[in-house]
Amino acid sequence: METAKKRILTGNKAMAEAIALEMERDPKVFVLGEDIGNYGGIFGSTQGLMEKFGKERVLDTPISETAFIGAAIGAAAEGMRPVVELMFVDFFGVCMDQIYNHMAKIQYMSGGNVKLPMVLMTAVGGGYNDAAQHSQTLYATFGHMPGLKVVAPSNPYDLKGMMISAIQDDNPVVFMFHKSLQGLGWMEQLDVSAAHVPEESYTVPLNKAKVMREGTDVTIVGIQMTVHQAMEAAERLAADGIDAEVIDLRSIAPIDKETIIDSVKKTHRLFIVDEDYKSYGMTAEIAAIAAEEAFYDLEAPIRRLANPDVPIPYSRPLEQFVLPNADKIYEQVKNLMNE
Amino acid sequence: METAKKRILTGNKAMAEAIALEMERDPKVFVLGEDIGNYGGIFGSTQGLMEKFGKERVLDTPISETAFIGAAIGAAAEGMRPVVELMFVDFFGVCMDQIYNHMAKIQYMSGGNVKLPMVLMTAVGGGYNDAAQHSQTLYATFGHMPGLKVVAPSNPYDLKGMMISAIQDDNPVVFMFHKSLQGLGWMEQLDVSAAHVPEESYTVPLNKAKVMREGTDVTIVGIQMTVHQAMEAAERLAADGIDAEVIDLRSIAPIDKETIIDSVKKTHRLFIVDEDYKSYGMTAEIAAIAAEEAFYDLEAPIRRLANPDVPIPYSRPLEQFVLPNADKIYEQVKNLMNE
Amino acid sequence: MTTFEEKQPAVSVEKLKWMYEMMAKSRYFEDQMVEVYTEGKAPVFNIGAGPVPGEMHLSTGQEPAAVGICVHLTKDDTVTAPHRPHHHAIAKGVDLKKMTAEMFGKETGLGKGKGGHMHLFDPAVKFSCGGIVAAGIPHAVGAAMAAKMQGKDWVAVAFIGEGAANAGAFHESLNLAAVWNLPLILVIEDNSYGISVAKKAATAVETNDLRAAAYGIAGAHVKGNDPIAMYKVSEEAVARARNGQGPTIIEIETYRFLGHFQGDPELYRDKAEVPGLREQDPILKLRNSLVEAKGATEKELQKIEKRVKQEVDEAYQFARDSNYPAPEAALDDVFSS
Amino acid sequence: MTTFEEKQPAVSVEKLKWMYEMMAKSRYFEDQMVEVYTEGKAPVFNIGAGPVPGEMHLSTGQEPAAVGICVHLTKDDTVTAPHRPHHHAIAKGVDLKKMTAEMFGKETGLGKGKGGHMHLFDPAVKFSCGGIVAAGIPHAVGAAMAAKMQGKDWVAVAFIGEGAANAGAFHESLNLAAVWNLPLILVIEDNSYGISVAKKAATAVETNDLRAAAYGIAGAHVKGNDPIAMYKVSEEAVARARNGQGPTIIEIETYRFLGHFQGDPELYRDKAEVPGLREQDPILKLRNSLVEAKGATEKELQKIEKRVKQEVDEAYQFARDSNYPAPEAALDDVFSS
Ligand SMILES: Cc1ncc(C[n+]2csc(CCOP(=O)(O)OP(=O)(O)O)c2C)c(N)n1
Ligand SMILES: Cc1ncc(C[n+]2csc(CCOP(=O)(O)OP(=O)(O)O)c2C)c(N)n1
Ligand SMILES: [Mg+2]
Ligand SMILES: [Mg+2]
Repeated sequence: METAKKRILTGNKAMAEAIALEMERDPKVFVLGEDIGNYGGIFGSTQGLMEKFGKERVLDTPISETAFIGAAIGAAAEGMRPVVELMFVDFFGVCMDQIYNHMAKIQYMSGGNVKLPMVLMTAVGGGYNDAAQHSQTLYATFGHMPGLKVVAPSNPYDLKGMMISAIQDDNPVVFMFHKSLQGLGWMEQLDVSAAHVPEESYTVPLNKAKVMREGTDVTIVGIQMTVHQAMEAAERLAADGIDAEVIDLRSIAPIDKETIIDSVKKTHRLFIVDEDYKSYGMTAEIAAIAAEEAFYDLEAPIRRLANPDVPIPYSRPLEQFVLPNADKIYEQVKNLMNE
Repeated sequence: METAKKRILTGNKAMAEAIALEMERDPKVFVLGEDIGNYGGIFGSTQGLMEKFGKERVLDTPISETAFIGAAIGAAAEGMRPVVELMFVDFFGVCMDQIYNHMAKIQYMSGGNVKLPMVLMTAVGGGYNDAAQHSQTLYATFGHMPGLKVVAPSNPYDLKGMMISAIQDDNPVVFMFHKSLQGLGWMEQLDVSAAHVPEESYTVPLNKAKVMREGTDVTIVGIQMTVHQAMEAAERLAADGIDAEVIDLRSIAPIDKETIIDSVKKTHRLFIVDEDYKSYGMTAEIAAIAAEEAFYDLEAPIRRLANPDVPIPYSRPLEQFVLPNADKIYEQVKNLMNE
Repeated sequence: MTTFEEKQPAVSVEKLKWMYEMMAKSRYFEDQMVEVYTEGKAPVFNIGAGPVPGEMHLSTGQEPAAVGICVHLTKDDTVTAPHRPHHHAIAKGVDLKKMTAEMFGKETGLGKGKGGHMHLFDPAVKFSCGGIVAAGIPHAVGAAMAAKMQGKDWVAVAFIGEGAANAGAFHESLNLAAVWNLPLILVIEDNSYGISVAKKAATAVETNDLRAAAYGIAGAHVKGNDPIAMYKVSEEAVARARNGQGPTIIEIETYRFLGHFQGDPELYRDKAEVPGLREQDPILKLRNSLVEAKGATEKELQKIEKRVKQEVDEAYQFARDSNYPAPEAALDDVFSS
Repeated sequence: MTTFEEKQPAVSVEKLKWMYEMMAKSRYFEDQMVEVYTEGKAPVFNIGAGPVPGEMHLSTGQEPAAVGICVHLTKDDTVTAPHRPHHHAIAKGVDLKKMTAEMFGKETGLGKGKGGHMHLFDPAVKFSCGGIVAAGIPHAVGAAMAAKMQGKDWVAVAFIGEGAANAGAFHESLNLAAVWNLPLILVIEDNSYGISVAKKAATAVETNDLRAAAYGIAGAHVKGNDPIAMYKVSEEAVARARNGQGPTIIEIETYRFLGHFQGDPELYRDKAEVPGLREQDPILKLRNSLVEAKGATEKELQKIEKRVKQEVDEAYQFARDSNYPAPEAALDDVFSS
């Protein structure tokens, strides 16, 4: 991909392109959700689809998440391949029964006789002062409960490739996209939210973490926003002579243990960073995996940085205090190196 | 308590007695939920309350968990002290928005100006073939999201004392009771589900784990059913010359780190057992705490036993395969001692 | 074609006999289940013991609701049912052997023993059910949507109890189906109780068909647990749905002869209530009318009953003879590959 | 007491002037907010920048819904509002300084800066709001329940948008309030859109007061964004609630002059729509009628307007002058001790 003509897409356009390619390929694919038609999705994930595919395949819904996510389940059981949007992950509680007791369990309860080839996409993330009910990631909430593949891509290339994989997968997939990585005109402009994306269709696996930067001194595991923060911290650590390996987890469930353990075996130190709440979160699971399976390779305590166990506050200084960032990673990894 | 006259109560009666004592003490306390009136609660948690306090304070509700849990929130905001039952924790998804975006966050979002003195009680646990939608514990689901105190008592004494603490607490508390520990006539009769409970009112703190058995060789952390399994395994381990310390976590949030770390510092080995799903579960959080804060005291990898990442199957051999039990704990701890 | 007259338009005798057969099959299946379920649970009842453990919700007495509408369906039409699903499953033509085996937790079951009685899935006849109140309604909406998108005249029927009509999913689903003009029929079985809570203590309207006004759709009410009245109302509703005229709510007054689940102490209802209801047994009533009106001879009916008995007995035998799944099979079927 | 006549029964001039003042205050408050919100967000709009970051939902044009009912309430009555809460908060008498400071994220704010504009809590006047569609309705049900249990004649009013009337919480809450005969009034502000989705594409009935039939309760519809009509309908509804006669649904046709949130490109509506609506500005209309009918002199109204301006300007000044909370304060207030 590095050598191809540099066609730059934002995260949201990469997603919408993936959906469009799949809709062209397979007439069973359709999209539904709130404001995903005319509006193109509040976070642009369906931009242009209504114009291209019409109202029959791009359906704006009432504010009835239980009904329309449940309807997506019912349609998937009949062989359709719905892509359904839950506008903010924070709204999960009005429809979690459909997501967790049905979307996640029907394949299992039916002994594999019913398949649910569907994608639930949802926006995650804070950092723009949208407060406690609109800023969460809830990665572990979805990762904890078996039956769903749960992914959280960090860049336009993966957003496209993983969305195509998700739609083609015969299993239910929760696809979390990070608002700040959509490259939207009305949010802070991050360089990493726009990147080269090949025009053609391609897939990126739903169960593989990615080593973003090789290093020998410490492993830093992050996901979505925190990957980019970790990369920035790694550059600064490098200037101090600390060579960090940075891993983008990408898939919350299933977890690619191997990539993490291999890295820890090499670096002997593990730092985990997460935008989600700390307790019972992603940092806990990755730490536990290492403490179980790479214990003898660890030379220092595992360290983890995540949202402390408080709801996400509105006011800027408060929110900045709870969110992880490159500075905090840099400092805490430095401390870890002195252990 | 050991010296008092041995009045034996089942778990459900201990709970109902706690609620009754609080209703007598404080006219603001009331109870609502499905089948909690005449029926006394499907798992007996409100047995006798309707007779004692009448329909005005013990309210059978329609099957509308969002409305009646939300109403409990609204009433608590006005100074009432509702105890509201969600019949099975598995139904959380139809009302999780009320539980998580409101019950958990309103105190924080209001900067402490609104208090929500309420208890949400709910039945957890499997082992009697009630299948995927009626057998979960979901401890970590509730523990992950800040703003709620989350407790899971393992015996009649704690059920009473922690329920009284929960009702008296000015904060929202999720009170999980385990079906198999209620001592119900229509379930398997477990010795531990009936025990001496003092008649008078007393409290048990909501933030303290309890060392159930002191030991020097290995720490086993469990909660609710798995505590009893761990105790049984510990007896058998003792016969093999392995002296296990068994900790009843009791509180999922906040976690009593100190008790766990103190124990690990003494035993140098940690085994965690949980009836909930493994990934992103309680076993992960306890392991992570130890790997962070007691790393140098650990002499072997941490081991964890939990429901593998599959929904809970119906058929007996399948369910028994996924659930933890004393045999599995015994065997796996023995393996751990050879590490 | 012979027809059978009541006050209302004609219903063919073939259809009535089919309804009789399905009701008899459901009843005989459940009568057996009452016995089987107690195996291993006596003298002390233990919900987790015996060949069929876990909760058991029987529909004995409620058969008219299922047969009166399923008689109008084909295997291309979808049915979603709640926690009390046997009569619907049987009327929809679910494989009885596999269904029974599922309830026994056997590897030959519909879900290889993973589902149990509240989680029966037979995609061959588009049947599913589930243990969460009202949660099947949106699935039926989705099936109706899939039919419409594919240009088929298939319909989707969601069955719920009257207690489920107060759940949020009811409202969201009906509004969505109405806005999108989908071929959905919601059948509400009013058996007077949601577990122990009486309908009048839980429901703000007398009958739930009145709630059709909230969605600008058709509503109908069937009195007296009458399969023939159910047939007629359903015939119209299914025709409307197939013709693109949108959803219908049907509420039928029905009777639950047994407890909410087996083992229910039923302290919330008068001891005399059930015997009174049993006098109105809809299966006996239909049988009597068929004989009286000479729609069927006693011999014909006995033949049906024999067939039903044989089929059900075979299903139980199949379930008993089947193997339990290997314990490790618990790890399979989370994802398909 | 002077009264002011329209075709319908009398409304006192004092009440009308109060309504005018509250509408003017809400409007002036929001006009300022339009400006303040853009501070730091130009030339490039960045939702997270400036003194008031995050989403901003303004109610400009929708003031009649709030004042027409809050005029009948005291501070013992409860109001729950949705994501678009300023007009309700002001009409309910929320502390304007603390409310403004909260929107600036200051430690003097209602929630010490933790809540933000969608999460305003003022227990002194029993006001709350929240960012989840329809989620405030059950809270109002709970307040109504608390009033009833304590033998008080307090009422609870839940405000929602017309889009929220399709959410499950709507149905569950109204059924519960009706079954328990609670003093609840649900006010639905029909501004024609739920973000970009038109009411007619989302709602199966023409007007949501028709849904009162699904709960056997009273329903009323107010046309033309008319504060006086809202006053009258609300007067009856509040009286019914206080007298133990149960819940009411009121839907009012209202107008959203601005986008769903500030920054909304509004591609889903005709460019000409808003100027047309602005011609029907309910504040100007009430002002004109007051003057024409000699209910108030130009001078009196100017005095009101001056007072409003001063109060709002002071609130903004207070907000600007206040300090941000210390960063570590983020860890406080999860639990009270
Ligand atoms: C969301 C949810 N809440 C509660 C329950 C527990 N529950 C199972 S069946 C039932 C009563 C259902 O009543 P109804 O809908 O009338 O059906 P019936 O049992 O009478 O057939 C309840 C409360 C559940 N399964 N799901
Ligand atoms: C449960 C839930 N779903 C979706 C949203 C996103 N959302 C916020 S406001 C809104 C539209 C609400 O429309 P309406 O109720 O008519 O109120 P209005 O914005 O028009 O005042 C939506 C969809 C939400 N906040 N909560
Ligand atoms: Mg019922
Ligand atoms: Mg609106």
